[in-house]
Amino acid sequence: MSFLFGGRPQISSEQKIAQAEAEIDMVSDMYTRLVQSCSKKCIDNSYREADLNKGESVCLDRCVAKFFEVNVKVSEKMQGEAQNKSGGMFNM
Amino acid sequence: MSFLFGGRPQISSEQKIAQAEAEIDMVSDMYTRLVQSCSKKCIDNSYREADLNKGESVCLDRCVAKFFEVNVKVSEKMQGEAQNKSGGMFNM
Amino acid sequence: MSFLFGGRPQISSEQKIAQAEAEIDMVSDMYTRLVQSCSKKCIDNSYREADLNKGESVCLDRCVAKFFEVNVKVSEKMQGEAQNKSGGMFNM
Amino acid sequence: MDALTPAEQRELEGRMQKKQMKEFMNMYSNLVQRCFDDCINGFESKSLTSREESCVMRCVDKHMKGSQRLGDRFQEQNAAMAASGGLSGR
Amino acid sequence: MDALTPAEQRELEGRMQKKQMKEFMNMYSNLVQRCFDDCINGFESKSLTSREESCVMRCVDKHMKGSQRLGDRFQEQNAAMAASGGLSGR
Amino acid sequence: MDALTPAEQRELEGRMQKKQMKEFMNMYSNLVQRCFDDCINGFESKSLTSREESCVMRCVDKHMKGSQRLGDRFQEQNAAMAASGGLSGR
Repeated sequence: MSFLFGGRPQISSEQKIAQAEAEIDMVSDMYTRLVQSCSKKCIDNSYREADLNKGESVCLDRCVAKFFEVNVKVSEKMQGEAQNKSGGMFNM
Repeated sequence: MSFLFGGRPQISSEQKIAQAEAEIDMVSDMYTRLVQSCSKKCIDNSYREADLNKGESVCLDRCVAKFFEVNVKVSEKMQGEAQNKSGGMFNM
Repeated sequence: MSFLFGGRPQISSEQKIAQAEAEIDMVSDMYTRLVQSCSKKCIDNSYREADLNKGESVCLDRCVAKFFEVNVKVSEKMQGEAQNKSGGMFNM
Repeated sequence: MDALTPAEQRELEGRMQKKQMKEFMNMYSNLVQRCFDDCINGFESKSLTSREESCVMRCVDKHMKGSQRLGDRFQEQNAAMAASGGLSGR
Repeated sequence: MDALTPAEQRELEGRMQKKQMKEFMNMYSNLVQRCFDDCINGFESKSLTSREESCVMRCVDKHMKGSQRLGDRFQEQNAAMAASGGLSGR
Repeated sequence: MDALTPAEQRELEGRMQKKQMKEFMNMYSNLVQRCFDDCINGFESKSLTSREESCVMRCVDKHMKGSQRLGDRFQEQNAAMAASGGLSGR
């Protein structure tokens, strides 16, 4: 997500670490949300069996792929927006 | 929310900053929750169009007004409670 | 939850405090989740009356007991798993 | 777990104070959001109807009593578990 | 509340910058999750269908416009409330 | 992004350890709450029924296997994306 973290020139050591930390936090947050969303969509909550069945397993695999694809699409779209208007939609 | 942040006498510089920080956090948390609640109540999740339609726009505007009004009512009620009994309901 | 916090030998003062802090955070997080889950399961959200009625009160009491029991079962199960395989399911 | 020295105890209490403030604010915000979500369902006007307002008042009352009760039970269970050496092990 | 001195003001702003970054990332992640949850419902293949993809694009557009609008209204209300001495008291 | 020096790398790892602990605890709590919400639906008594207890056990098992699988796929995708220079840009 270079539009989030990219390109400030001449940054201090503390800033470099904070930036790396922010990227890791972002990835970890994405993983947490992916687990929430994909578990909800793929795992039958009557829990008749302790193992993942074939259907659940395949669903989870595809769910991860689709979640990444959505992430890429949204990221590309927002980079596009950010280039069109400087200023931005998310200022509070 | 003076009942939350009000009136400690003689506070240090660090405490003043922490208090201002807490107020900003509170406002920002309210905004996050308002976005969650009002998006859910007002935005049709079939996404047939990319723009907000008239109905959604009006709903969002009124939703903000009502959210603030609820916030004020709850705050007033809790200030009232806090004055009646010292001690309080939220101690864990 | 000794499997989470237990047994590192020779720890520094900062580590001791951080460990105590982590235990308190864990208990406090559990309480927050218990309030969410038990309120949802036991409190009628039409709010026809301001007081808890008899049914709601009894439900809340039993809900706390069951929530603790689930917590114990899950904790025991995970301690068992952790002993069987070293390594673990939650590495990311 | 090893017991904390008095100095460590004081340090821990200092850290806890900030958290309690945060938790109180979080509970307050939860209450606002919960009662808004449950009681407000029409957006024909920008003011609360009297029906919505009284729903909010009862909602706040009921949930404050509910968390009071849950907190009491929680502490009892927690104390019982600590006494029996339960989750925190040993 | 007492006014902050310029030095305190600068310290506060420094702390706020980190939070703004976090909030932006949180909003971004919310948007991804929300549009994924609302638009993706079949798992017959591992790629998005064109129908799902255009749903996601419209979802992002609509929610960005929505939060823009909510943010504007929120600031107006907040300013009005501060002017009338509302929630923050005094 | 610029590469970190070994000293910066160590500092980063230190900060990450605390977070991993937090994340593990968060995942644990999520599991407790999720299985409680899905398996416990009657409050006629204050003890778990045997039916509820075995539901909880299967629930924990299934979700641990689920997050294991999701974690594996996530890392594969993440590695593939890093290799192709994907989201983290350049």
